[in-house]
Amino acid sequence: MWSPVWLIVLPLLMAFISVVIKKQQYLLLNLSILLNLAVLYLAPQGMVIIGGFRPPFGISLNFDRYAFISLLLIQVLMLFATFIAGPLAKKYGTVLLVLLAGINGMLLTNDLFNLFVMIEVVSIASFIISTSNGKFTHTFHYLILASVGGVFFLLGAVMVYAYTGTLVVQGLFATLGQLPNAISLIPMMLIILGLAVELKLMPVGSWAKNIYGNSNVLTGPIFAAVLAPAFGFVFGRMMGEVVVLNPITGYTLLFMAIATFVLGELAAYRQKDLLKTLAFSSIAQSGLAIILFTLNLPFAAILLLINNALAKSILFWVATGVSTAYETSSMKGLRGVFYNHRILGITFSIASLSLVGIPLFLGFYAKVTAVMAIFTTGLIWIPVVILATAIIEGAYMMKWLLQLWSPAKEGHLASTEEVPEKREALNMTQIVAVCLVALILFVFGLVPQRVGRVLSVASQAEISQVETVAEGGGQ
Amino acid sequence: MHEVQKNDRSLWEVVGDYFRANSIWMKWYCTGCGAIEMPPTMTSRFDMEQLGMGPMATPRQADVLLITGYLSTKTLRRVIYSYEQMQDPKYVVGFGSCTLNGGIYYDSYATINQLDKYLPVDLYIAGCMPRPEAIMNSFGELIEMIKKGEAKGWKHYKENHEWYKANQMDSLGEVIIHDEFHE
Amino acid sequence: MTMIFIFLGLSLLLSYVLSRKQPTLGAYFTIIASLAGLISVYLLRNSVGVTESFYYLNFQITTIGWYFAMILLTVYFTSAFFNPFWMDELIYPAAYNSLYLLSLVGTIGLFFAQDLMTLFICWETAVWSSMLIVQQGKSRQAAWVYFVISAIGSMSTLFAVLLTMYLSGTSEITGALTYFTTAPVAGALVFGAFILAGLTKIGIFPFHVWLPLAHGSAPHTFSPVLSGGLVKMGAYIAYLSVAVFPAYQVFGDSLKIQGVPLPIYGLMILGAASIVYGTLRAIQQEDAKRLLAYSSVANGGYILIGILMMDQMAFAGGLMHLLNHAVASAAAFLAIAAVAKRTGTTKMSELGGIIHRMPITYTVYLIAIISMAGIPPMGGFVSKWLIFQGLSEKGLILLATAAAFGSIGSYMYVFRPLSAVFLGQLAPKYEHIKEANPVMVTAMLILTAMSLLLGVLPNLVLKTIAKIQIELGINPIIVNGTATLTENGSVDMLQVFTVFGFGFLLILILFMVLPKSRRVGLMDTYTSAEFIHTPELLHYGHSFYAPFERLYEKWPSVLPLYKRMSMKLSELGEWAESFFFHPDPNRAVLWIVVVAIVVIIGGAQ
Amino acid sequence: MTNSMSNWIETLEKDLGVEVLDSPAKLQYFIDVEHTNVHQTLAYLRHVGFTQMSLLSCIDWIEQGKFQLICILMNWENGVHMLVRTMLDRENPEFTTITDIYPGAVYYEREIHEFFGVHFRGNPTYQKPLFLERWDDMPPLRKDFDPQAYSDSKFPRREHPHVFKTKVVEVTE
Amino acid sequence: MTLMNFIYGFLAVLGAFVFQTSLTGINRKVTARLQKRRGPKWYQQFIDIFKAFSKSSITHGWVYDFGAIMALGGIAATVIFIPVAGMQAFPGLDNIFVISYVLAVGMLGMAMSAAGSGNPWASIGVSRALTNMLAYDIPFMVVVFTLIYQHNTGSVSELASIQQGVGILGWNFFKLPLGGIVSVIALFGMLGKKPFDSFIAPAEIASGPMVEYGGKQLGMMFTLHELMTFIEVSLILNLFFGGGETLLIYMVKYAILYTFTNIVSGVMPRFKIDQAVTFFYKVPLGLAFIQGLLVIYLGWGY
Repeated sequence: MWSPVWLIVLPLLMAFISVVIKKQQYLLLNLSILLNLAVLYLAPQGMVIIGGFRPPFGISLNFDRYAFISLLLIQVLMLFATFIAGPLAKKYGTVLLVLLAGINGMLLTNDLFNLFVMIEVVSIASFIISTSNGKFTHTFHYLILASVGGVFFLLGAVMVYAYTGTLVVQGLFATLGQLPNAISLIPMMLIILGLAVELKLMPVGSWAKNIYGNSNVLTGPIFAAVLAPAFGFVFGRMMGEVVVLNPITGYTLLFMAIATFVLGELAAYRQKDLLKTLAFSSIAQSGLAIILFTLNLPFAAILLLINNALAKSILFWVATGVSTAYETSSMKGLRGVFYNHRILGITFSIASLSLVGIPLFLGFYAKVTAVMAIFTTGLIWIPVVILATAIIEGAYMMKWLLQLWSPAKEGHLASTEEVPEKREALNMTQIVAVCLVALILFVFGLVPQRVGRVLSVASQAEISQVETVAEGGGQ
Repeated sequence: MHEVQKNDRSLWEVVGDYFRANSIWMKWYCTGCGAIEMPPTMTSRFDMEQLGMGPMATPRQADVLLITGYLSTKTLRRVIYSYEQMQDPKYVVGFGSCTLNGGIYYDSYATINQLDKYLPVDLYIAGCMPRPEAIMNSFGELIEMIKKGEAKGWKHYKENHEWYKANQMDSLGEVIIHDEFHE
Repeated sequence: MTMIFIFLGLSLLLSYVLSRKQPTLGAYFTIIASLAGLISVYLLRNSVGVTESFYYLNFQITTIGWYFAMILLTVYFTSAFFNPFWMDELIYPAAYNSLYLLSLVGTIGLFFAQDLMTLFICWETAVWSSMLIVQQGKSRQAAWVYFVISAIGSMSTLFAVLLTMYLSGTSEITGALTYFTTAPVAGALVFGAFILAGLTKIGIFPFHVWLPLAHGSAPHTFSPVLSGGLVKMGAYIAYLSVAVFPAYQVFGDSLKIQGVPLPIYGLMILGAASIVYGTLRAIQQEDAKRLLAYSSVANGGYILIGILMMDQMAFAGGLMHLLNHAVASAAAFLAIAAVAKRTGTTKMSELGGIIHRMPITYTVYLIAIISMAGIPPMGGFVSKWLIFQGLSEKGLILLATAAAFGSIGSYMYVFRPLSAVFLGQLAPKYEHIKEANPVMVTAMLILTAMSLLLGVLPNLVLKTIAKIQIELGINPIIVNGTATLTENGSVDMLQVFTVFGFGFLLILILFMVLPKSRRVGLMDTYTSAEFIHTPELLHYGHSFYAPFERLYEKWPSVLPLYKRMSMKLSELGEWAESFFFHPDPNRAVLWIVVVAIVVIIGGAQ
Repeated sequence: MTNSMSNWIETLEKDLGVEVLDSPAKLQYFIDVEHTNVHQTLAYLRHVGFTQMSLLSCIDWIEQGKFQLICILMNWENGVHMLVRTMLDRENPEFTTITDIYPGAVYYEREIHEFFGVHFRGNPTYQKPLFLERWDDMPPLRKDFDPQAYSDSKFPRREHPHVFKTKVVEVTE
Repeated sequence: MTLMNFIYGFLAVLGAFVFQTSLTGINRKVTARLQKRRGPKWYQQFIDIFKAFSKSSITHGWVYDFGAIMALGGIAATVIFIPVAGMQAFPGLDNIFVISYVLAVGMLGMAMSAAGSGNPWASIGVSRALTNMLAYDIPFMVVVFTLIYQHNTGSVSELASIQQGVGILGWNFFKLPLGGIVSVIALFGMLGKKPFDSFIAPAEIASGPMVEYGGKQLGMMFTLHELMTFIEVSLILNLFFGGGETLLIYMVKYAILYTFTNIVSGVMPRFKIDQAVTFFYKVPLGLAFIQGLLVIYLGWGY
């Protein structure tokens, strides 16, 4: 009865129903997410094979701890995202349901071709969502890149099938590893490049600047807090199960990821626009996650993804809410805006401090775990780069915090006269929802080891030695 | 005018007068052409320092105020101001005929004719200008006067303050000027 | 000890609640809370070695930690007296009060930290909480620079902490750091990363830029804490990295200069550079708070040199200078704050003659600067004397010269506010100001009394320092009654004080015997016989040392260098944005092709 | 006088419509103009290079019942001094300020008012005293002012013969 | 610390004052002879000081008086610390740093008092005096550090006694000639003799810090100047010229050293303050460093 299949089927079903009953799409959306949560809680873990065919012909789902954690995160964030987006989510209810189904499928599937299909479903849904701010050119750019990426992925999957005769994700790397280097090289590259578009990896992630940078209260959180971790988890799955890296692909990927991280932070550093800053910050953070996955350190990467998803969702909610209310997202226009929005300000501060990795918040634990894990690989220069870049990240986040809190001009004491007039950025229920997410982040920060213990089970067996070190690091 | 009684000095004052007589520091207000007679008096030809005399930078440190030449009303105001900043006992020496009776500026609309109406002059040195020899001699005279307690112009000024002030007011109108350049 | 943290944590929340109701009430509460902290930490003096865990934070009471914590608490406690009077100037008073206590918790935690992770967590807590306080002052830029420079330190500490934990397999400070005795190469790396944090926080030469900015524009009540307190966190890190970390063993093989390994000598040279640089820049400043901030840079140099020496005399001097400078600098900042409260400015050329209205504040400032300049009989003398003795005993002539320069130069810069703010002509607009509030005066007098006490009876503190030295296994400073003995000379401050008092008494009698002086007004002064009726014009406060300043006014400043660096980073970001993050998908496709070709060609080989 | 200089002078004469007079001094010329034409003359001269106003002064021609204002200009390009002179009525000495053309004239106008009593329309500060602190009589440089009388009234004079109190000192060296 | 110590201390102050004031008077005559004048009486300086005390005075507020008392008190206390021919009122307090810093109390007091008069000339003078101090003290301190390193003691009396008993070549002036020259140059700066007297320039800034002093405060300042001269000359004498085995030798050496500075300064023009700084940081500081390096690394002068 309680099968993880429901996670895909239910939203799709609801989507079809919602086409019929247009007025109730929002309700259906929330209903399906809640039901999904129930399914998640009740469904037994393990492989599920649908249709009775053996893989590769049937659809098989791999519902393990990894999938569980990622699905849980996605459902929760989706719930909050739709709830806070309110009216917009009502308008796009059907699309969001399709998106949810696609994401769940993506995270669950055990088949490369199915994965491709799900990715396309998710992509199309996200194109539609991204049009909600009316900037069609940006969506068009995104569409082109995502299509290219999709084609690459498909090609890669086809080649894998041609060489190995199987598309089952689990354990694919063992089969691929037996192939000669020159043969496995190209499908691996194609798969990674295919995912790279959605992961916002450096040369192909340029769409994110404008999609994130012009987001509204729906698109920003959906992209930064739902799509980004979802693809992050998919990438993690790929790295863990499928991708075989030889030195050249490995280092190219690592280099691209580091470049994404560093250049993304640098680009964020110079932004004078809040949403653009957050956009580049997202690009950079996904670069960091890719570094960790590439180095085969999934535990740290998962922690990072979770922290990033929670923090970014808060940041985007507050940022889009405030910038919509004040009709600007520039540093000058938003100066001192938190004076009248104390609660939003505090949640924003918690999220940004956590993002930067300041102690007492989850981000710190994530950063420490990441660095400690990288030490085990022996590449000591990577932590140096990461920490040096963290200075830049801290610098721009703090600049924003300072400007958003303080209404005063430079060189003068602040006075209440300069505070911008109070406008409603988010309504009371939305604020409560944002606070709940912030509370989750805060509580996670207070009990990092417990979070880590839960997550460490989620990471794969070969990562268990990393985990002990990371546990030590969290003392 | 109230005259100061002679020889009513205490022992302390007698001793003090001895020191004061042998160590006369001048505030030398270069009002006119007489100033040029001072450098020879101070340097090796006449060597004022053998009398224990020497120039000082400010009125606070000085004992004797030398008025070396004619005084315009503008200058007189500043001279009075400087004199009042000096520490008791203090002495005034007028140089040349300009301070005595106006000299060649007797009919100027801007120059006073008689210094002792405004400040208690202890000693005048006549001449236009007095030569260093005359200056040295009169310093010797001043020393004698101080020793004997005769140079008591500062007491005189104190006791006849109203009289001096009235004279100053008559000629100058106002000693401490308030105008746009001094506010 | 856990109770102290829980208590402070609760009082932090309570002060927030109180301040939301009535800001002044919350501010008064900070006094009580910090006093309670002070007393309870003082009572820990006999429980050295006790370890406690609170959640995943581990603490241990050590003599040095206790010493540092006492310094910090004294500064926090006395500065808290000023908080109530600034509440109406702040835009977030409740946040101020609670962050004030939070930064206190962070700093104390740092000093009592038993493991590296606790150390780092407390460090960061103190940094960001104080940064959020600084931004409530005049300048956001300042708070930002403060954060960024601190972040450089934080990240290098984090690197060092994690590497140490990874390599040594333990996180307990002493155990982890002594591991490097056997691994000198990694040890050098860790030492560099650690000491960088210390340098940034003390404000040593190339990293000093945040000090004048942050101290100069922080809320007036917080500047003393920054200068007298938080800077000392860096000194603690420097202490850890040279005393607990086996720096002299790790660099045992390197070239030695007068017995000091070259890397440590290099750091001392940085300390010397910051003495000279801080002194020269302090002489130039027009704003009293910025001047004192630069003086903190200079004094930081003394502390660093002293601690790095790790010997009998200079080390003791460095540790004592911590206390002396904390007390003196806090007192000086508070005195300036008291003046700023009454007059609304800290620019020296706009003030003048305040002594005639605020004599107690003047006295407080006077004693503070006497101590800061290292003139007996105040505390600063003893510590500087010890540093001088240590340096000249080892023959480190360059460092000694810098120390002498800073010492003589400090007469110049400390005298400047004394002359321009307190002495000189009183402007008519300040004719009716009053002496500082009794609450503020109390705080200032406590610090003044401490300065004097430290100067006359330095052995009260030197005993504790000797205990620390014994724990570290170096020759302790020898104290005998009231005398302080060193290898090349001794001094008995009580005797010096007595002789000074005797001389003063002698002259006082002479002065009293001589006839009484007549009181005249300030404007009745020698003006070359010109009539001047405007006191402001007769006040000499602007470009006080103009001829001297002209000698080095063209020298490059460090701040533009950082600005340029920041701009370069922005440019790099712009380049990245236009090159790699261009919205045109064609470019992205091009890049994909390039990457594909690289991978295929590279992989085919 | 070089040829070019005389040409230049001729041009000036033609443009101004007045005669440029030589003076005993080298490179120094006079122009006499009506007091109503002074401003346009000055404006023109400033335009042709007389950028510096060295002095504005006054002479009391008591027999003619006139005040003469003299404005000394200098041209830094060729070193020529030009003295622009004009006559004012002595009974009612009024003149329009030249501070619009030469702002530096403001203190000269104050001085001339102080010493001669000439009024300058358009200069708001010309009536303020400049040199003579607390002057209380007619302007002292007018020729009908009697300094002796003023001195007698203001500054007491020593009555002669005066017997000096101290002995006459023999000057010896 | 007994009563006798204090009596000795008082006598030391008195003796130093009488000795130095007479010497100043004599040197005024020497300067006069240098300028082909007859000059004042040898006790003229006493007359000047006592005359100043005998006059009336003014005050500009309590800090004006307090500063003057603190200045003279601090200087008098410093005199007590100075070892003269092995004699000391308070044995064991003659550490060179103590002396040079207690000296600073007096300077600070004087600066405070001067600035307290509210006169801008005084403030300018103080600013120049402090700049001058920064100029001359650094080369001198370098030499002092060298001495302490060499002899492993910071006590002035010990440093003096080390030089005694081996004849004139035992003096540090001959053992460390560069350092000796530096400290004699620094002595000019300390004493405010020409060419380093711009801080009391009478014609430019109306005698600088002294501008408002008259009467007893002026007398105190003169006394202070005498005592300060005594301290500074004694310091150089003890450090570089072997102090004195007996009081007489000490006094003779002292008189020669002081008269020497006076004669040299008698024929000198005056440096501007920034020129003085540049000079001190170029020549004497360089020499002092060379001396220091020679002693520390090559072991000269032992």
